[in-house]
Amino acid sequence: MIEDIELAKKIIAKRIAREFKNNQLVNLGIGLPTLVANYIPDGVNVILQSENGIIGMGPAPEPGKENPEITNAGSALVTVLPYGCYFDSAMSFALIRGKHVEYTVLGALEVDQEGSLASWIIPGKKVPGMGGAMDLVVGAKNVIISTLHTERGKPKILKKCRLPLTARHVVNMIVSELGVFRVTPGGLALIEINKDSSVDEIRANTEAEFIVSDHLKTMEI
Amino acid sequence: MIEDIELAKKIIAKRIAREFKNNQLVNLGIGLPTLVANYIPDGVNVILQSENGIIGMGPAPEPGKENPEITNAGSALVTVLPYGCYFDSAMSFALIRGKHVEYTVLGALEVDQEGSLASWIIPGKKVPGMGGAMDLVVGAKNVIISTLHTERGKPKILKKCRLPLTARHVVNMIVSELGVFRVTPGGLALIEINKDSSVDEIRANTEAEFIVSDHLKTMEI
Amino acid sequence: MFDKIISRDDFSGMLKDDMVIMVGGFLGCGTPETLIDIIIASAAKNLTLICNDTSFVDRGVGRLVASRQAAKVITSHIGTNPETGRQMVDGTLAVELVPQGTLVERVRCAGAGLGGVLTPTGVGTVVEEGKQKITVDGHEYLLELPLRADLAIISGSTVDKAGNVVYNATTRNFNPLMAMAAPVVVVEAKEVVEIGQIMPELVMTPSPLVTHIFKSEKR
Amino acid sequence: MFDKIISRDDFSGMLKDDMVIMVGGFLGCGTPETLIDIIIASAAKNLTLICNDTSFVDRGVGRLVASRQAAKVITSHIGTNPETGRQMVDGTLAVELVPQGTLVERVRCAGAGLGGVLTPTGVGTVVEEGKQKITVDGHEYLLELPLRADLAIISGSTVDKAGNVVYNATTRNFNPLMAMAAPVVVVEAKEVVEIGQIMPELVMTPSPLVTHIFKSEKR
Repeated sequence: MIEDIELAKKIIAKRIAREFKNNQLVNLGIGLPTLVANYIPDGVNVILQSENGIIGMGPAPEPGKENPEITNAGSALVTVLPYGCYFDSAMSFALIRGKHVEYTVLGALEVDQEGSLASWIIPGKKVPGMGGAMDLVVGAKNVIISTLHTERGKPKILKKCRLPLTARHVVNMIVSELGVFRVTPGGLALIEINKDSSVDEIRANTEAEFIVSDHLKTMEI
Repeated sequence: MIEDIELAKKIIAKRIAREFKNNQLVNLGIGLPTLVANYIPDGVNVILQSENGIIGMGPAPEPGKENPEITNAGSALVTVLPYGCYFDSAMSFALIRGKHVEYTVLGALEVDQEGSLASWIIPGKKVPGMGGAMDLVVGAKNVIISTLHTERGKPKILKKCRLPLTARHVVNMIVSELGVFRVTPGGLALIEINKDSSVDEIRANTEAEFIVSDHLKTMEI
Repeated sequence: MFDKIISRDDFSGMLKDDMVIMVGGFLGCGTPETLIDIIIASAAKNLTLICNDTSFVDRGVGRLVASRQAAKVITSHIGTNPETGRQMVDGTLAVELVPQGTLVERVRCAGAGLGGVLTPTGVGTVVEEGKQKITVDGHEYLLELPLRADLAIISGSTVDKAGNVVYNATTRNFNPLMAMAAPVVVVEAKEVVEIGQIMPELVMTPSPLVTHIFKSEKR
Repeated sequence: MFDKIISRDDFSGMLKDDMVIMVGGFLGCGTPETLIDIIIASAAKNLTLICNDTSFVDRGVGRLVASRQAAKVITSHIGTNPETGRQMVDGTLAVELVPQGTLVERVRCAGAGLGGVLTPTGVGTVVEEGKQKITVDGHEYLLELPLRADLAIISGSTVDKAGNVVYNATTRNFNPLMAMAAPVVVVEAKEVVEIGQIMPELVMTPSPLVTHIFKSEKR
């Protein structure tokens, strides 16, 4: 196991950043997914959408150049690149729901071998609400879940989610610090593994059933 | 009867123009309804909508000032007033269907005592299509039908429309050169009469049943 | 010709208990803060708020939760305002959580005269409870219904005296949609300009939708 | 970074028999006339056209009716193009007439990932034939379904090299909606400008929706 959580997050973000092709439209969720933007390879232009109404979102503004009218979906001050634009929430979710966003990257409370996701409520404990997550996972062409492999020692990749769902059967790929899974019609397949992990370690920390791909590769990060 | 069709149309247009209050949003159909714009009383600002994407439509441009990118829903070149704006067809019909337009004024092939309207097709003869008319009559707060009282001697205000409908039970007011009818839950009521006509003449030229209002007034034009 | 500019007292006079109020903004960006000040200064209570999120206790629509003037909130996210969760748990505030894209379309339906939309969002989740499910071409959808309000308060960056509105950058969000979904629409204008000063293609909310203009008192 | 500008031959190579093509414009205003020239010069036949109207025999999308390359038209109005009526009567052209506001919403549904909308328009008329009727709150609505295309051709006034589009005046109409409802979207640009030349608030079709830019050959 990778005990250093910051290192684990960095591994996940770096791996996901390799997934995108030039000029693809991508929406990164709050938290861990946001880190992905820091690791986009040189030469790949990823167009970032923010569901509050931006295409072409850029990095945080330089000190002294903050504009309180340019925020992202997490209310952080951001910038907009020269090719960027603004729009209202109807256009934003038309883009999201209408399969115009190539990738959405989101975190998870639980994710399961059927590609179902729970990410918005722990009844009786924490009720932040679903925000745009339910639309993003239903509407984006590809859904990538970024998640630490376990939380307080307990697996997050389950046979079946127990918390209320964000959506069912929508996840395409799960990236943890230990490896990469693809959700296939036949079930979960481990397709990449961290060079510092092992299939045994992953089995021991995963509740979901999964097959190991014949083409299992080392996770490139 | 008023035999001069141009005079008849002018009477209708002038009467309808008196109906509007300051700053109301109005959509005038092609043909006779368009004439209404010429008779808006001084001091009354009527805001004209054109369903191809204008609010604040102005008159035809002066010679030499035509802009081929500013047209109305009949493809005529028009102008836009200083308070005007442009939008797409989704916004245009959201305004129309969503009860944001105070009055729509349209012509009719037939209109009946139940407030149903036929205006878009004579099967086997003429099939122009409904364009925006079906949305306008369903969506506008008030539907005024402008129509010559008869066509080739035959009544146009019927007991029940025989042609395929534009919509049923939507018309609020019918203005012809002979008089003004209101469509009420109890049926058609003649509320104004042209000073050169008579109730007998109107009865003779109207298929629909109607009551004569206790407050019958002379049509002000 | 147009006479839409109103005072604090004018706006205060529009407020009533039990009103349904839509409030523009996204985590406080693009929210009419002065109008919220006036609601807080008023005695209006038992309000139903329709808003993207409940922002923060000290900023945006969330201040109306903190002031305990809301009895119900219809929103997509309450995670940034601990007061919303607290009142929900103690039973003094009803919270209806709606997926953000569904909230947008429900507001749009009301404004556009549509009876509802079919969305794939929420199928197979608790969101589908109590809703009609309709299958089209083998795909399941939820029928989501219009959301209307008695009053919409929105924030505009540049507003001309006719009521045409331009929203800068990400202040746009729900504002133009809410401007269509209530019979009374008050825009809090950062800047009020003369008619003719706004490029007609740039207008995002056409003037007839705006019933009243209030000049913002914020910087 | 962006490489979206295409030639006549590139566009010609995209055309296939039996394609469903959306064409922007309102009675010829805001229609990509050069792209229509190229379709006419091509051998493409048996097309289905989705368009607000069939404009005129010599202008706008109506030229594709006059050239007899269309087998079907889905539109709201054919009255200005006598050729459409003639071919409909002689049985060589299928015409599906759709109320204009319904046509807009059907195109929007496809672009926005919605399964359909409920509209009051057409209730009690022949438009309701074959459609599901749904009652909400005592009001009857028709369930209208999404309309998609294989290709959308639109007309843009100012287009930057990334593909952001601004439409002048009434050239906007259906163009931004159609730009969302097809996997391939070609914009015929009156003017192509460098990235950064368009005010980001003014963009009406965001760049990722535009797959190709063609420089108009019309004045």
